[in-house]
Amino acid sequence: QEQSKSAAKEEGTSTKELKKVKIMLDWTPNTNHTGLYVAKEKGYFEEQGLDVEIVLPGEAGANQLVASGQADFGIGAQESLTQARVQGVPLVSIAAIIQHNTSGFASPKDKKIDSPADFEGKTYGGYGDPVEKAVIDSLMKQENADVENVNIVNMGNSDFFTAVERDIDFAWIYYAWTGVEAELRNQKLNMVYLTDYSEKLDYYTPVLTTSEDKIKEDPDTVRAFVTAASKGYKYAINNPEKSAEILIKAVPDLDPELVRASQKWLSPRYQDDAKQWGVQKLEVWENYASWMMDNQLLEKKLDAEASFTNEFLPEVKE
Amino acid sequence: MKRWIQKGWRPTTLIILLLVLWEGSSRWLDIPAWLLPSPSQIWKEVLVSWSDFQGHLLATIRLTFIGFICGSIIGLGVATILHLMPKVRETVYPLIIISQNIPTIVLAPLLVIWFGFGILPKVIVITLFCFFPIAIATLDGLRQTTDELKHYMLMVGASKGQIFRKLEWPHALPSIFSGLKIAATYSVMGAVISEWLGGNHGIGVFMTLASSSFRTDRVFVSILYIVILCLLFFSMIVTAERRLIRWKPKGEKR
Amino acid sequence: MKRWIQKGWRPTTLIILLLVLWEGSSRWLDIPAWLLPSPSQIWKEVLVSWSDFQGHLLATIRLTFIGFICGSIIGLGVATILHLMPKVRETVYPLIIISQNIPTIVLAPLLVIWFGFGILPKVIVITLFCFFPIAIATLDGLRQTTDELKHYMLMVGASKGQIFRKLEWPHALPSIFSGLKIAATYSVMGAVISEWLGGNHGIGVFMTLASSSFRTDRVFVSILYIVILCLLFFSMIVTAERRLIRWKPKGEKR
Amino acid sequence: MKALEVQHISKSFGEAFVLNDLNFSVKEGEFVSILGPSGSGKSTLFHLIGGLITPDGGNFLINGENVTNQKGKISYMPQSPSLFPWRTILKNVTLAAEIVGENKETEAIHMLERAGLKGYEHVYPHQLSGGMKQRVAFVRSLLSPQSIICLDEPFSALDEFTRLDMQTWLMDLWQEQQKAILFVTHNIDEAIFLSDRVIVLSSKPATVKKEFVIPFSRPRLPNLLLEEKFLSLKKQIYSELSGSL
Amino acid sequence: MKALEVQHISKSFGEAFVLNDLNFSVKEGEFVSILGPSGSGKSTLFHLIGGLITPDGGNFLINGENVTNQKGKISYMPQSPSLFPWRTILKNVTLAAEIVGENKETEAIHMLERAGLKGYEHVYPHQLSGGMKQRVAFVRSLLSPQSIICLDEPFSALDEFTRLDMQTWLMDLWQEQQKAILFVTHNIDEAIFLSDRVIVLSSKPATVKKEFVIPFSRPRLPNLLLEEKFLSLKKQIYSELSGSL
Ligand SMILES: Nc1ncnc2c1ncn2[C@@H]1O[C@H](COP(=O)(O)OP(=O)(O)OP(=O)(O)O)[C@@H](O)[C@H]1O
Ligand SMILES: Nc1ncnc2c1ncn2[C@@H]1O[C@H](COP(=O)(O)OP(=O)(O)OP(=O)(O)O)[C@@H](O)[C@H]1O
Ligand SMILES: [Mg+2]
Ligand SMILES: [Mg+2]
Repeated sequence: QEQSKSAAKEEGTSTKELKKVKIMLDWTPNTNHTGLYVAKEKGYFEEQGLDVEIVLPGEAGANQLVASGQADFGIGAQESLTQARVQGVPLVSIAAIIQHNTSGFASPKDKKIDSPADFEGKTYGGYGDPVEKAVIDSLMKQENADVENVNIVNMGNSDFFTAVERDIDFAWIYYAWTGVEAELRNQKLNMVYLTDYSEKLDYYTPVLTTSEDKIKEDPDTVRAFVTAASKGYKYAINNPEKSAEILIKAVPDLDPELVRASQKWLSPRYQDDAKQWGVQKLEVWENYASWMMDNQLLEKKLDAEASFTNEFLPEVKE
Repeated sequence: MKRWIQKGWRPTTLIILLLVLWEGSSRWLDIPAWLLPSPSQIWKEVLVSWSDFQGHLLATIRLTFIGFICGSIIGLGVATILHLMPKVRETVYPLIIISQNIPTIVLAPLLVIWFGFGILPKVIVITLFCFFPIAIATLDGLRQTTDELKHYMLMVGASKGQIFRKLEWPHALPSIFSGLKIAATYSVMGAVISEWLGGNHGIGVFMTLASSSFRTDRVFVSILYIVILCLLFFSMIVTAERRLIRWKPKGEKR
Repeated sequence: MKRWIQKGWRPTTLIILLLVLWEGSSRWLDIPAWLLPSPSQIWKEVLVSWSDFQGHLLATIRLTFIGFICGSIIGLGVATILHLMPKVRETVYPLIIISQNIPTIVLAPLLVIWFGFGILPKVIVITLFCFFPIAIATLDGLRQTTDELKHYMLMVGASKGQIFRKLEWPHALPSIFSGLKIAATYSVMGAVISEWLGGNHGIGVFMTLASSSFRTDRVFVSILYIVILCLLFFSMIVTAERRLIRWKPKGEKR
Repeated sequence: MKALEVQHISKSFGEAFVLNDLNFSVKEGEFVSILGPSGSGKSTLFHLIGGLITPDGGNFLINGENVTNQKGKISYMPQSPSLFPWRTILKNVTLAAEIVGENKETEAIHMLERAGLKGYEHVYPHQLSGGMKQRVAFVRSLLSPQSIICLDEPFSALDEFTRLDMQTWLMDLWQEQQKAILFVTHNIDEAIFLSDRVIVLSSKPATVKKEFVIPFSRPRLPNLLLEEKFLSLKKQIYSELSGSL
Repeated sequence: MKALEVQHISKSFGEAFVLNDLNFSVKEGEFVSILGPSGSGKSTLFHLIGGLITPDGGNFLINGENVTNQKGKISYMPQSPSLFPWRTILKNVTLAAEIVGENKETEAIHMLERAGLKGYEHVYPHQLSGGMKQRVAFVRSLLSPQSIICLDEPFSALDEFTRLDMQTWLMDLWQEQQKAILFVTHNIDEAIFLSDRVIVLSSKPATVKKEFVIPFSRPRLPNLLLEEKFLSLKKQIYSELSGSL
């Protein structure tokens, strides 16, 4: 493996100059990003003539830097992209990393929150965004419960585990990371997934992003990038263990156990029921935007068609 | 008032100039609003968001005050104790420095677990922010007493407490105010950061929300208020300083 | 060395005591390691992670030094200019305060966009952190000159520059060091925060990674190094102070 | 009983040997002056009596009680005025009394007037001339309640008239209150004119070189200074001092 | 040409009227003393000449040039020693020369020795006695290069012998260098003994009350102080001064 990689590298450098490209993550590296690390490690990017640098976001945040061209690509999410585009930030989603929304409301088992109706009388810990209330409301409406009976508390930067130790009954998490961590800790969780209760809330999170300018001026690079990333994710789908090790090797400061467990959980969910990794559907974009409009969370209507594109994904070989 | 105009016109002019420059370059260079909104856009948003903003502003003002006052009292208290008890000083000085090196991301969960999501953990965060410059500046000020006067006090049998109250403290006042000024400057940002610990009101909350929904104009509105608050606060300290240190020879003013 | 033992045993004892207490209460109260690991767990992790950590540590040390030195030079320079030119002082003083009230979340993207991902934006962030306490303390120190000596200097025709170099500056040294101490304390945390601007090395990066993968023990390892760095740094400043301010009467030490 | 006994006091600063086995005493209600070359150790002696610094050897007794290293046992006027710049003149003057918990404001106002400082009660020290500051320090020492007053060159910055005036005042107060006074001066006339006894110190290290008992009866009038006996005593002291250098 | 002309100088501090139409002059190479009650405005006059404060009216000319409000035109010794605590004695003494860009270290060492401060070159001011500090300030003023020297009570903290020694030294230097000297003192003997002319100031506000030309030839010897002419002059000045109060 090592040899093949270095061979690929030499080949790449000898044949033509690699194009330097930056991708900025949305958060610290985690299993959402495995495909990128695989593509880098396995030389898929080099095959495409790219020299990719994976940049950690820090305080600067990926979206603005991608939109302004400082980073060529980034990781984003449909929710933030929707708001960003409405505010005029020229970001475009070029691939859905995970087909379905894996987030949901988690609570320790002993809180006995099995469905949205049980939210009543409980305390929710969030970060103060009105979207949260709307989401909870949407779920609870399905079971004729009232969001006004939920005590919503802003828990700021506190993480899930801290919060539920103190005052908070349930919080919104990504199962692939926080939920898996709970498993590792033998903390039994109840999960109320968004997708189980609302079609409209099955949005894409996370997604690969780039700027409108990039697509216009350098579509080849975008295509190359997406092709390599797609190959990386395919590898991760087929080889959860190996790809987990690749991520651990690339970012040794992560907790390896968590990465392995999380990867195992997440690998089958990258593509899920789609016919190809990364494809996005117009209705998903429209659904979420209209849901936001319905809840007065959006000032303007979103041009859903301009928000994403599937055109850079490799042709599906049936 | 007249005095204010006399002193205030220079900085005001400069700031207006900078704003004009900013506005101009915003328009000329076509900087997108989501990256760096122009002053006029910010101003528009100030007017629009005022009714929403009020509550946040008041919450932050309250927090800033409480935090700054706690921080000052603790800073001055710590400096006093450490000054009067040199052995205690030697012992806990490193701890004080350590206290400034615990990042909020670590402190926050601990504070939340111990004290919940109320105002207390926030006040603790601001206090931690503010007390340090005050304590260090005061300690250094207290050590600088003129020997001549100290000797006199010792000779006439003044107690340690009397020397402290009648000599070292008034002598250290300029240093103390130096520390207070630094702390006052930090206190508003301290309050904003502490609001990230949780809570439903405050400029900090408003700002994170604005930032996560790409309302850069609103982020800058927050900054505008932070800056105004801070300047007000700072000038209050300067005024207090001027009131308290009246005996200074006029010559200084040249 | 002997001197160090004499001065150092008190704080060392206290810290050991606190660690023992922490260890004890960790075990007794069964505090979960993901919330607050015990000192022994942290120590184990120190040993385990050392090889990974080295690179991060060096990066942060380098950044801290560069940042602190830039911050000090700018702080002292600003104070000097503002002191020597009262009109400039009046004009830009508010801007200096404003500079302390721009939150990193706003500054960070702008800095990265303007200056890229290199070391420059980070150094700017640390400098912004450090220069302020130095500038304020120095300015206040420069204003406190003994009148008697100032009058003498004026009478014998010393120029403004001479008064500054030969009187005001040496007189302000204690205040300057006060500012340097405060800045030194902030510089390491400043470097850590600046690393959150992006980049792949540094204690700050290590810490966020650790924190987001729930490795609290590693977060505390980072803090341990931050604290040690900061204490080293601080004591370097104190040593420099002691070297430079040698003329002080011995009596002060009582 | 003796108001002050100085017993075998020695002191060096590093290698500089300043005081060597100093021995003398001041009786109750006695006025004793100390004369000695500049830098001989007069101020140092005061600092030792006051407990500011520790003697290498020897003891001080005040009214029979051993007060070596004890502070606050004397009324003290330092050689430099040492006024507190942030206190008004009145507040400066009442400081010593304040420290022992007394309120002497009315007395202070009265005494400031006597010292020629009427109208300056509420100004700050930096607004005074050198001689005025010295008088403020003088008044301050007079307002502290201890039974022995140590004055370190109290009138050196005063013109002859003001000095004479202050001397007369000091005499009056002394005769009224019967406190013991230890008085450092460089002015031989002044020493003789005011004192019951004059102690001449030698230099490097200082010891008591000679004691002169001043035989003139009191009250003494200014024309005493021109009398033959006065002048001959002055000459004796002068030559004794010249040997000290 | 006059080394210094003081023309119609007036000054008040707020409501305190301190100097009123002061007029006198100092010739080249002349030694002029100023006598006046404490607080009359002698130090203020020096501050005015030195340009530290601005007169309400009037002018100063040095060698015919108008120097009102100009600084650095005089060698100056302030009434309080004003030494820099962080400079060694040697560094303190060379300060005035340093300011005009001269290096006078060897000369300074020599002069410190002459002032009886040998061995103290490298100690700090707080280790000196009051009289020693005063001598350091004196040496410092002697080392600055201006053509007129203003001394504000330079010997007030010195014992009679050291004072006499310093006076003799000052005389020697003065005769050597032919600088003009303006000398404030409270000691009438000293004023007469040293000066070509003595100016007596009145008080509140100060004006020139009387000028005495001192007729004694030079070099003057210490026994001059006991001569009849000297004593009668002293009496005259004394009574003039007593009227000033
Ligand atoms: N803190 C000190 N450190 C070192 N030496 C000192 C200190 N204080 C005083 N001395 C030395 O002790 C000697 C006596 O000083 P002191 O002030 O007692 O003299 P003095 O008799 O009061 O002289 P003067 O009449 O000039 O005031 C001097 O030689 C001085 O240098
Ligand atoms: N900065 C000032 N503010 C107000 N008044 C002042 C100031 N400086 C001096 N004075 C006043 O001016 C008068 C003269 O002061 P000055 O110092 O010139 O006296 P002097 O003749 O030198 O007295 P001495 O012999 O006591 O030194 C005094 O009454 C003093 O109160
Ligand atoms: Mg003395
Ligand atoms: Mg004077």
